[in-house]
Amino acid sequence: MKTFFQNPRVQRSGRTALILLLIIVMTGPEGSGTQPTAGFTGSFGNHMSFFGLFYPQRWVVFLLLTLIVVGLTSLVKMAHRWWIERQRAGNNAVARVAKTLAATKQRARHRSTRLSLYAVALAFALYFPHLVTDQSWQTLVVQDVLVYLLLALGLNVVTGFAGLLDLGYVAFYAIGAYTTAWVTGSLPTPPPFGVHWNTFVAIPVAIVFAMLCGVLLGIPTLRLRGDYLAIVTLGFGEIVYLFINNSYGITGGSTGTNQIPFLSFHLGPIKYLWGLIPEPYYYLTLAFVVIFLLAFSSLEHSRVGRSWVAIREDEVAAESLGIHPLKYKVMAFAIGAASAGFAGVVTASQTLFVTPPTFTISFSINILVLVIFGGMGSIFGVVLGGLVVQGFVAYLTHSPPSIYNAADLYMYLGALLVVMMIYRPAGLFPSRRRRREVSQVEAGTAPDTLQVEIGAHRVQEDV
Amino acid sequence: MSSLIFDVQDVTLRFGGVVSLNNVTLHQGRGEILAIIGPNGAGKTSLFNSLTGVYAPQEGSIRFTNSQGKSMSVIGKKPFRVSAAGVARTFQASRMFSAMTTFENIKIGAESHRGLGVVGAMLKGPATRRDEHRSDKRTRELLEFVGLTAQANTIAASLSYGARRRLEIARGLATQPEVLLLDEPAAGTNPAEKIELAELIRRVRDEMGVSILLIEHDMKLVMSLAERLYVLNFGSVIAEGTPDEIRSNPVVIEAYLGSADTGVAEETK
Amino acid sequence: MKFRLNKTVAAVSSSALLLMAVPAIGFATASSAASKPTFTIGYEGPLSGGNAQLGINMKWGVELAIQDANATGKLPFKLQAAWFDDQGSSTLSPAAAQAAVANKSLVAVVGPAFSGATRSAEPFYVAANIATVSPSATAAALTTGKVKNNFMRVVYGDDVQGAADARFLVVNRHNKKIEVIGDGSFYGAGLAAVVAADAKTYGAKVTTESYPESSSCPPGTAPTSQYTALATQIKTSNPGAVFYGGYYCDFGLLLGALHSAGYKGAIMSGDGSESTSLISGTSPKTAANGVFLSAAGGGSGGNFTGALESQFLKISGGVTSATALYAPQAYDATNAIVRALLKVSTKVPVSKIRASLIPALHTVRFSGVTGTIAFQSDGNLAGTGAGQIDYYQVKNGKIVQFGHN
Amino acid sequence: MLDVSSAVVRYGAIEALHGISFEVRQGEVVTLLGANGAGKSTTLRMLSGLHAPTSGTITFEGQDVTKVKAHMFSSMGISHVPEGRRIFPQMTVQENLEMGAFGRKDNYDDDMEKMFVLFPILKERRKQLGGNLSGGEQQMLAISRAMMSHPRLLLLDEPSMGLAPMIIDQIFHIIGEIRDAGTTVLVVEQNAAQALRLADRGYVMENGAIAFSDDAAKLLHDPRVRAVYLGESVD
Amino acid sequence: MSYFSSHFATLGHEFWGLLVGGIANGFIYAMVAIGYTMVYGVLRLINFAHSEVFMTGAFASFFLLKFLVGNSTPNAFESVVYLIAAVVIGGVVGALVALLLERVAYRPLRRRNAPKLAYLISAIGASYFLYNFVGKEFGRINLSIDAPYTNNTVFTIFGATVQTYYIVIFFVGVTMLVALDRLVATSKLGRGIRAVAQDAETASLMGVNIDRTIALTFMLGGFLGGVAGFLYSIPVGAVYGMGFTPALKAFSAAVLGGIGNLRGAVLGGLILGVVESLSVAFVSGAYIDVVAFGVLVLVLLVRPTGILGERLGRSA
Repeated sequence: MKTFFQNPRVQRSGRTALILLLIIVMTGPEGSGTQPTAGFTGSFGNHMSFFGLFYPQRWVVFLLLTLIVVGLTSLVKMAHRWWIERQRAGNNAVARVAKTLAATKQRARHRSTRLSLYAVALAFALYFPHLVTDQSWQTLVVQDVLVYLLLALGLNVVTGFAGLLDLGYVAFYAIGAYTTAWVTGSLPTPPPFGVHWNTFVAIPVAIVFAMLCGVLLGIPTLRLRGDYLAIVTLGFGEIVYLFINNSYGITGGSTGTNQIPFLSFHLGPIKYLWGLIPEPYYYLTLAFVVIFLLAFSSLEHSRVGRSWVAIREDEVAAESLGIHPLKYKVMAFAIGAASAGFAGVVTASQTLFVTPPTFTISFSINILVLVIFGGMGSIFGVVLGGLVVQGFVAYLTHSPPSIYNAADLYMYLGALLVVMMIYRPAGLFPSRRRRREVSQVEAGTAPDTLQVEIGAHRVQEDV
Repeated sequence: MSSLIFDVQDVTLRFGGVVSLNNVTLHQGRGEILAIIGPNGAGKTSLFNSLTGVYAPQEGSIRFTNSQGKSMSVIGKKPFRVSAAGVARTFQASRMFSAMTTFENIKIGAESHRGLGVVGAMLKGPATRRDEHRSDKRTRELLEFVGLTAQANTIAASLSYGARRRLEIARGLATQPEVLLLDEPAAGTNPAEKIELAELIRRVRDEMGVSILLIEHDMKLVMSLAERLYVLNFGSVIAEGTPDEIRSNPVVIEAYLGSADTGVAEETK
Repeated sequence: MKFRLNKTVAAVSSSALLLMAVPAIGFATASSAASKPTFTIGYEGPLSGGNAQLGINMKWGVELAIQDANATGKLPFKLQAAWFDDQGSSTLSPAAAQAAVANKSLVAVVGPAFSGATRSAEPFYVAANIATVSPSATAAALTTGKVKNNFMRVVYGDDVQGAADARFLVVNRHNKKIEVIGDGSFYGAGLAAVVAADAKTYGAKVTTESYPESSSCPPGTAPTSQYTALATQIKTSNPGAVFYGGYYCDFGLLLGALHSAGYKGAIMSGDGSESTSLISGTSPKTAANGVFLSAAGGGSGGNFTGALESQFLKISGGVTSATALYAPQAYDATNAIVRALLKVSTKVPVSKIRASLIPALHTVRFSGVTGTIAFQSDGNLAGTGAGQIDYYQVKNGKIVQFGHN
Repeated sequence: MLDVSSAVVRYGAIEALHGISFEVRQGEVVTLLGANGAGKSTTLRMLSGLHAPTSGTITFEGQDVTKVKAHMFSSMGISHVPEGRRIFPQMTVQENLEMGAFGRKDNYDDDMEKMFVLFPILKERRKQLGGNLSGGEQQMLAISRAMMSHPRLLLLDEPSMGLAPMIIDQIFHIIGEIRDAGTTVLVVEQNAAQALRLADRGYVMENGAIAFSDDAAKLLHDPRVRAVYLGESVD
Repeated sequence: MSYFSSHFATLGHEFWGLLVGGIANGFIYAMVAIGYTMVYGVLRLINFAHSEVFMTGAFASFFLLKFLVGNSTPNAFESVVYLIAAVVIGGVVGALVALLLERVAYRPLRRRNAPKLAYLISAIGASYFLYNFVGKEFGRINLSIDAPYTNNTVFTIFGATVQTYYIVIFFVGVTMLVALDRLVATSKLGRGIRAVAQDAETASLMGVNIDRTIALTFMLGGFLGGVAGFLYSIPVGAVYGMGFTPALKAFSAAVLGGIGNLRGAVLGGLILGVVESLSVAFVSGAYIDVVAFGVLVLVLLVRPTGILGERLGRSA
């Protein structure tokens, strides 16, 4: 009997069955306080449309899906085998197609091809508002995609480039948003010089302020490594949250403020008000996304970027070459904070409202998921990951509530993180360098620099 | 100038109750190839770490004097400051940035002493470009010098042991040091590579005027390369002298071959 | 090969998600082809999350009212509803409001349900000239000092409720020392402030404490332990009564902590806590026994009766209107909008209808299920001061009426 | 007793052992010599399952142990005294010894007493923490800890490292006693002369391969050995 | 000035009450902190998902007590039986969830020798998955726990009343902590755990099965965490997000006492519980969490090895 369970095929099928059950329950109906088992029973017993064809019980749908997927994959596999055999046999047509494919792949690496790809993407982004007729979608794209993208780009500098896991990243976002509220005179604290400034003024102020906080936080904490840094930043994020939540006299406390004005532009005869129509917000934010994107990508391929990589890979060696690790780490913090600060301005000036619950730890995790999903350290990966994950999230969140519960978001994101770490720890589109690093650590040929170290360097006597 | 480049006086380094270096005094002349030998656990790497600011010995003084005659105390300085002053090093188990290419590894060394230049880096201004060109040029020169030009775009982790050692030397040299500390450069290399390595180290001194301080177990290499040696045992200097003096020093033989081993030493003499 | 089956799982799960999304597309593009123009009445409130039940109650009320209105067949237009879920959260409500504003056939909104959510959504409704009639947002500050307010409500504001609660605790129940705790939310802190001020005028010794609501109701994290320490402090300072301005989620936590600490005095909270979920969320359930609650019942605090109730039961799936808190209020709020719509010209673009609805609503006066519905210029239910506040008490795990002011 | 044939060990992309073969016979002391980085420790780690070979086979007492996991070795009769002693620093001497007998289900009090006879100093230090012992005491503890599992083959990695000459003599003396009591010993040593005088046979490793091997007595006088240690040229 | 003096005046009155409450909370923190400290000891890893072990323990006992107690009022004997049953089920479920975590979120990474960062991210993911999953299945509002006992004042000390609840926490806490301490100090399993904590590789040379030992370590920590979850939930009920804050505080406690050090975790837990409780009198109660996180940040920055220092795998 024991040998039956030890059979790898049985084990694999068992594992798959368990995961399938989990998925059925995960996507099933909600339980409730009064009927805690309703979620489980409903997950199997309820009915569900199968592509509109018929309406069986949910588990039947999943079973059918599994069969279809297994069937399709084996078909694809057969085709693939056939393809390879034909290619090997030298079949002309097939070989030609294969060659073209390989060449395209090669060309994608080429600079000009990449640039034209980016141009197409940008053109699409510029045209996007005309594709969606429902204006609320533009709002959502700004608030649920572009803002997240800005944040992910910033966190990518901290976590991807410099290798520092920052779980309190949301704090800088909060600082940006609250600075906007402060500068425009919407907080109990009087605005600077008693003037209710134009919201545009908030952009530089918020960025500078966030960077300053990044430096102030970074200098003491960045001596810590790995898990400890993560926990301290998490603590910092919570403290910022609790502060803004409780300081009624300063931040308005847990009720926040709803007095922030729309963005507006008064320069002599030119006047423009960013009002209810979300399109201008979309373009403004898009412009900043592109600016940050360009700036960060040249940063990555600069001396600064290389120094980060050096510190990330081997801090001791980097220091022995004359690189000041703390300085570079603090800088990564400050740069990451800048983009979060700006994202805060966008959010505050578009929702006209800031309130503490936006700035909980979950938000940091959400951003982290984007960075990790796409591929830490790879700007392309982060943008693509951000668009895919956040686009899907935005779509589901704002679909009618009967279909998807927004509260389940973190269940899916959490599962995604675990699955990613097991199968694709470097992300879906990692930078080549990051992928190498991960595989080298795993092979034991490179030190794991994120190894937890408490306090100062552990003594390593020469052997 | 016959000045000393390193002047180490009575250095004692302790970890908790363990004495790792005990009253070590040594000095290195400018342009000298100096070696430190000793059995495992004798404190050689601790000495290197003290010389480069990784450890701060509790007692004694370590002074480094550059070619302009500017002298500084190393103890209490951070490694990056020591590096900026003109001290470069390699590590026992070579510590390249293993996910980077050979070229990138060296380039990091070549540009590490410049300022931050974040804004410039983001904007890619002309000054930044000029800088990049300069670093690239220097990197190419060094690749040529250590003979790694062909492997410029190879990932460091897939280099052979010998090539890694040369890469580490080039990376150290890229920081434009006055003294290069080599921690067991020959470990894991094959005899042919050892010969090339010795040649390279000599060229570093002769052509670049960089002093060499060397830890090495391969006695053949040490004896042929070093002009003077210090022998460390249990954290103390037990002998000092030229290779020939060291080879015939009974204290050294005892440290290496064991107390009851005088017989062997005599027999083979 | 090794991970083949698990890849299968990944594929299945993603296709399952897609399957879930398919009906969404269908929903979004649904349109009716009636000859009469179709107008949308929006509802903004919590349809998911911890406060979903309250929101769903109101949704039923709105559904019932629209069904009724369409069924008369006398309307020159057809009505439909659109649901905007804000989870009762002030963070999510701007997006919900923006989505409502963007709906091209939407003329007015029932809701938002919660005061905090109302506050953060209002700038958008104001900018778009949309009238909002809330069945339940009672925060005093939403109406204070406003003229021709686009926001109106069919319940009495917290100033009325707070005054009644203070009178109840001090005058009726003879408590001389009262600790008033606000949850820091727009609604809870406001109510607590009114109670504290009024209790002082009745001569009680009042201490106040502000405790930010933990986010255990809406999704997020729950810093729940804080009540243990607060409860210990209350137990030692031993006031005759504790008043809590906030929602049932946190109030339940406070009750559990007070029970564990051994506090024996009177405890009271307002309409935000008046929910059966309070009892199921208080540990142990017995800790909720004896607690007083208050709620603004409107005019007579009526429920649906007769045919209306049986229709309602169909919509709600068997939940009676007496249990479905705020469903009658939502019904009345929707009807107020329908009546106003009948007063204005609907042959003009929707943006004009929106704007004309606000003054029209201020002239509406009718006898609804919960009492007479008419609005003052500031948006409050007409006749403030005469409003009836119902008192309840938890007895043996049930909320029972205790009396009224 | 132990037979290694063309074993290859890799660390990621790097091959640390390039197919080494050697054997250890019942009752003898065999020593592995070589410079730092030659692959001696890696060989021992391979023999106790800490680093599985990517190819080649290891046979112990006729049983294929190539793929056996590290924690199984002690109960199979192979004990490994790792490089640098690796005493459990926060456990007392007695607890360390008990750890040595971790895999045993029978009573091992007698064995502990035997160890105390072999190393009387350990008895004195019985209640002290392992981390507070001197280097020599730690080495003794490490050896007796390994002996607690009744090994038939004892692997010793640099037992003399960092120890004073007097202590080294003592340690080697005890290794001799252990051999005399019937345990086969494979010892990796920097201290070539001392090791060779104790051993029956020796293998000299260079760059992850076995360069040459011979009877210990002959190796002791082999100029190639001397070249490795004192850099004398071999002519 | 006047702010503090007025608070001092009330403190005398409230001190003992707050102290009792603080110690009770402290025991809960200590039990959770043990889980962090043990896993840290063997893996050098902060088990971020430990908060969910805590939460599931509470849910397990919620369902058990719902079944056992229901609407009845248990007598003294029943109280004890129910209590023990709830403790056991909370602990067992906690241990199982911890084991599951180890198998799903950690072991695949350990097999691959993945970078530490991957572990941490995987743990965060597991934590978010678990608590939202529970939220989805059991609703996102507090579920009332049917208390297995009637909460009365048992005795009074310096004017502070000590309730049944506190007595329960005290007894369960002390029993658990002492039992664990003895287990780790004297049993063979404990020796294996300590050996793995001090030097995993050498431990495996001694015949310790590292995989099994790590799994058991997770389970032991999980057991205590689950029991703590039950105790904690008695006055607050069970709710999906209940783990986050207390677990973060427990982690602070572990760091405060010296992570990796079992007794340090207990000491840290008690100190944190008391400090936090007393801070209600000094600082506004609203800032109580800031106190805890402030302690965490300060300890890590000033003395990262904690009060008792990092004595990994040390039994005593």
